[in-house]
Amino acid sequence: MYNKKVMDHFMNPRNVGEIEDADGIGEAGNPHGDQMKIFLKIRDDRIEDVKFKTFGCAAAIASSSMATELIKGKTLKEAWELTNEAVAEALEGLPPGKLECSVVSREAIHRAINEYRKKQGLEALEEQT
Amino acid sequence: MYNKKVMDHFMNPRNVGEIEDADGIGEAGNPHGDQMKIFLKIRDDRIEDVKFKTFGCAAAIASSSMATELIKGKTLKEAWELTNEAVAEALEGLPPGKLECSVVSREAIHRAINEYRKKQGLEALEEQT
Amino acid sequence: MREKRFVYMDHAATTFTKPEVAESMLPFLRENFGNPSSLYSIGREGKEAIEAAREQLAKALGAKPGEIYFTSGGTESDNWAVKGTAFSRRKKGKHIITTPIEHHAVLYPCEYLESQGFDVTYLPVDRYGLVDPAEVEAAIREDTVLISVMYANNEIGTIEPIQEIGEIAKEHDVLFHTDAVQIIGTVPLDMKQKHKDVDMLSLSSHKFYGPKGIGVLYLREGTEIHNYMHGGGQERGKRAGTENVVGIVGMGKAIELATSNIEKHNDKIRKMRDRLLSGVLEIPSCRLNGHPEKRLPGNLNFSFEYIEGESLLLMLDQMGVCSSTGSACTSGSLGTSHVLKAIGLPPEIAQGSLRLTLGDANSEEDIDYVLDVLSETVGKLRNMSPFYKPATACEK
Amino acid sequence: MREKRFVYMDHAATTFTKPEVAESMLPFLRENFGNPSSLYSIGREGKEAIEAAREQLAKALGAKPGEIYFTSGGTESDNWAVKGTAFSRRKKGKHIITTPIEHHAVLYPCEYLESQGFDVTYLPVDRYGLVDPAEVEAAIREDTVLISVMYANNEIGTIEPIQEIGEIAKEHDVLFHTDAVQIIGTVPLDMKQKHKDVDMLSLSSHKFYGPKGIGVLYLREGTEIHNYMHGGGQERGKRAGTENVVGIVGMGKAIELATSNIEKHNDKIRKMRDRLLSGVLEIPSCRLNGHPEKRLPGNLNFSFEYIEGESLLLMLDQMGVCSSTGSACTSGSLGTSHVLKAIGLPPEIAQGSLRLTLGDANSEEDIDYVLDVLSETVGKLRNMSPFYKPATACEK
Ligand SMILES: Cc1ncc(COP(=O)(O)O)c(C=O)c1O
Ligand SMILES: Cc1ncc(COP(=O)(O)O)c(C=O)c1O
Repeated sequence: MYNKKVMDHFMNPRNVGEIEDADGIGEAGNPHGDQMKIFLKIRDDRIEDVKFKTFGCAAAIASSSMATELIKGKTLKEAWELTNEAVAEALEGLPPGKLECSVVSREAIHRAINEYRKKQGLEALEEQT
Repeated sequence: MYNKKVMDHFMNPRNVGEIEDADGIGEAGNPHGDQMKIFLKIRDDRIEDVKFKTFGCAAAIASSSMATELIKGKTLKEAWELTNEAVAEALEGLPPGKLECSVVSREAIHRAINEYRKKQGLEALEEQT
Repeated sequence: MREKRFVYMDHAATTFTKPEVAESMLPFLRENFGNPSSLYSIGREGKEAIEAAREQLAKALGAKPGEIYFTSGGTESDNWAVKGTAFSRRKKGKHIITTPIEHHAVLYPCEYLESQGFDVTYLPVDRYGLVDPAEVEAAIREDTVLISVMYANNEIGTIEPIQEIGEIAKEHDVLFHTDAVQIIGTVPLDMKQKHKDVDMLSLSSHKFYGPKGIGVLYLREGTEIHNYMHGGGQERGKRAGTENVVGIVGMGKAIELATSNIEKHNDKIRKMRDRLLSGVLEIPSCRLNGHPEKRLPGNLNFSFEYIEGESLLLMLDQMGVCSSTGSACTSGSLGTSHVLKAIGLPPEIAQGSLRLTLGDANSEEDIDYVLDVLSETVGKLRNMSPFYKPATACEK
Repeated sequence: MREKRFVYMDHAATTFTKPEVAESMLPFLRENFGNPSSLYSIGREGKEAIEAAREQLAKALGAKPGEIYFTSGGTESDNWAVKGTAFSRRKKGKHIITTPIEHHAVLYPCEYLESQGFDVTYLPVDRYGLVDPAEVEAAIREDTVLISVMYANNEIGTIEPIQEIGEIAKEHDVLFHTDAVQIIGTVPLDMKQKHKDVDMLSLSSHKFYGPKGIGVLYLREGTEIHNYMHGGGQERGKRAGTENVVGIVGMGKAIELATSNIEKHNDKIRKMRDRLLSGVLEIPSCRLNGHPEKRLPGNLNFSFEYIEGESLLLMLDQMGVCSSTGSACTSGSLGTSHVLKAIGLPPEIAQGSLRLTLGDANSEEDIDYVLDVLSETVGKLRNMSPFYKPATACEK
């Protein structure tokens, strides 16, 4: 059901953990569903470090791992623009019905960035719908 | 479905044929069903010879064969009393639903005997029901 | 002296499982036992095997894999198609059109539906068993919800004008089901083009050299039908029950073999069949049932006057020949097949019927042997028959 | 370093086919392909093999051979029993009593019947999944035609008080069906004495080391039920369709093996199970679902807090352990099993559920391995979980 790449990121997820003095923290999830918490260390508008914790199915965990890999070292703007399609693509595909499981990563990243912006006195960016 | 004995009497039926100058001829059958014609040669109230022709399933043919074997050399009274259970028993059993196929033999024998009696000026014997 | 042979000429009843088919099944019978619904690896392997078989079936039918549903055989496929559409369209109407020569797996569901308030029209067939498409059209009513006409008849081999009937069904917006259990492997099926008007089609694996107890219902995408097996989410939620992986894998292999080289295969079978036919017709007072041309390449159905079919069948069996008859004897009365009745064969003729169906188990030597044994056996039984007068035999 | 093992602990999903069982099937897969309905010799051989299997099944159930009907599996048996009796007794009444923890093969037929105008009562169950016979009695109405309560639950292993429920059904003259798919081989069945109040009982071969796609409906003599598969005259006219001879023969052998030495077998499985149970319970924030004593000898069902079942299952699979979960993830929302819901488990607990079902594939070494791998995997997933605070783990 899951391809090798997904299984690799699921079995050996990158960036698991917490950052004690994180600059931005974001949490997202579905009621009675996947839940993700992300921690960003930001320097010069760039994501210097990122960690996450995720509760959920293999797709949710692998997507969290891949999403954090994809935003590490990127500017906040680049990170904001990460789509779940891009995550799924980097994972070389997710099974039908599991694409949604990567949505929480995006939400958590957005919340963490906005939390950081708020602390910086900037206005929150808005979700495009 | 049929036992060895039945198959033997079906594949190698005894007494098949006609008797040209038969003393008694009887025919019995079901509409659109088994049909049997029996020919008796009678001397001193005994069945000296018997032949038959049967149209029908294997049980009907085997029963005809066995019935003729059983009445050969018997008195007319003995022949009259032959039951289809006795025929089935001599065949070491018939499959369920096939016992009825031996009924025509008995009817044909009765008719042949009565035809003979009629020719002798005797009254016909009556079927017990 | 003639040497005794074993000759299987009842391919319409069932076929042997081809060695390649049996071979393909063994791994799933032994090591690979996982439940295809399970997420772990050995379950997924079973799932993949099923999906590969679905592709094989889809390819053979010119269908989409998503239109193939695995069932427990032709009977389930027919029951599902007939009862499933009837119940699901009950509000639209309760009239069904079928023929009196369908397999019981269609006829008895129709009878059941009659007991549940449905109304069934049994179309007339001609003396060859052919349905007239014009009669189909005439029978359609406002409340007709289903037409079910078999592709080829299992007893007399007659092939029905399925395309014409399908067109009519489509014009009148009525669902069309066909039982293709007997035809498969003898004509190429193509659900996308040639059979685009067929909404449902039944197959049974053991009729095309696959295992018994497994079949297919082809369901055209979007066809409205009630589920028949309710339960687990197998078969995209449409047919519950842990999949018979072993059977499905075998059927996949079997369909592949059965639908490659159809024409070459037909030619070979037809050649043997025609030689057998002309040989048998030399026996006096004997006729061929079914259509002379529009018939399955392997099918022969004869009536021999003055004798009874079950006796003939059993004597042939003793000579090593496996055949079938449209005559059945229970409690001394001889029933005859509903098909032979429907084509108007008088009971006394129908009683002496014999079906010989050729297939991959046969060779030219079988034909010689059967010709020899059959005329001898018919003769033997006729000599025993009170109806038979050698004289009448010459009338032919 | 620990050596990787393959450990199959999902016997409730399906079982491997025992070598003796597979062996018994081969002759019918290869040479002996006759249709059991055919009159000639190779057909009769198939027929005899079927009847021998029927005797094996009858013996195992303490039933008459004439009460055994072969079906395509547990799903068909359940569908037939539920829908067949409902439709046949429709005039008497249209109320059915069942439980919310039945297999979907019973629940969905009930839902279907609701859509067809029937009325279904789903009895409450306690937190162990037990049905109270008094509740059954209280639910019976004038128009109740069927009670269906499973013998043992497939997820949490709870064994229901079938005898008491049967007695109540009998007193009120209501038909009683039980799904015995999971229990078979763990308690001796005896339809003549102990289970004399059970009118219908379902079995599925692949749960007792037989092939998939074949099952049994036990129908007590005289039980009024509509046919489900309409068609040919197989199974004494009650279940049409060419018999799956290969499957039936295998199931016959399998039932014989499964029902000899039941107690010795249970002891062996239970011993392994209990060691696994106490080992797993040492993992913090973990609970056993189902009844502590009234449960199948091979069944364990745990909930691990703070983690999700599908992840756990897939990680275990990567370590060679086959298991099952009551959690299913579709589109990011986690569904939990209807059984865990019915026993009142909160969703966040139910999501972390894992079923381990032991059977003949297991050895004591498997227990050590699973204990090792499981606590490691649970730890790994908890360390990844935003809900998990190591502190809370100590509350236990
Ligand atoms: C035309 C036709 N339909 C349906 C069936 C039923 O198939 P099965 O016996 O596999 O259920 C058969 C054969 O028995 C058949 O010949
Ligand atoms: C309790 C129970 N009933 C019915 C079934 C259905 O059996 P099958 O999948 O063989 O149709 C199963 C297993 O899947 C089961 O565990």
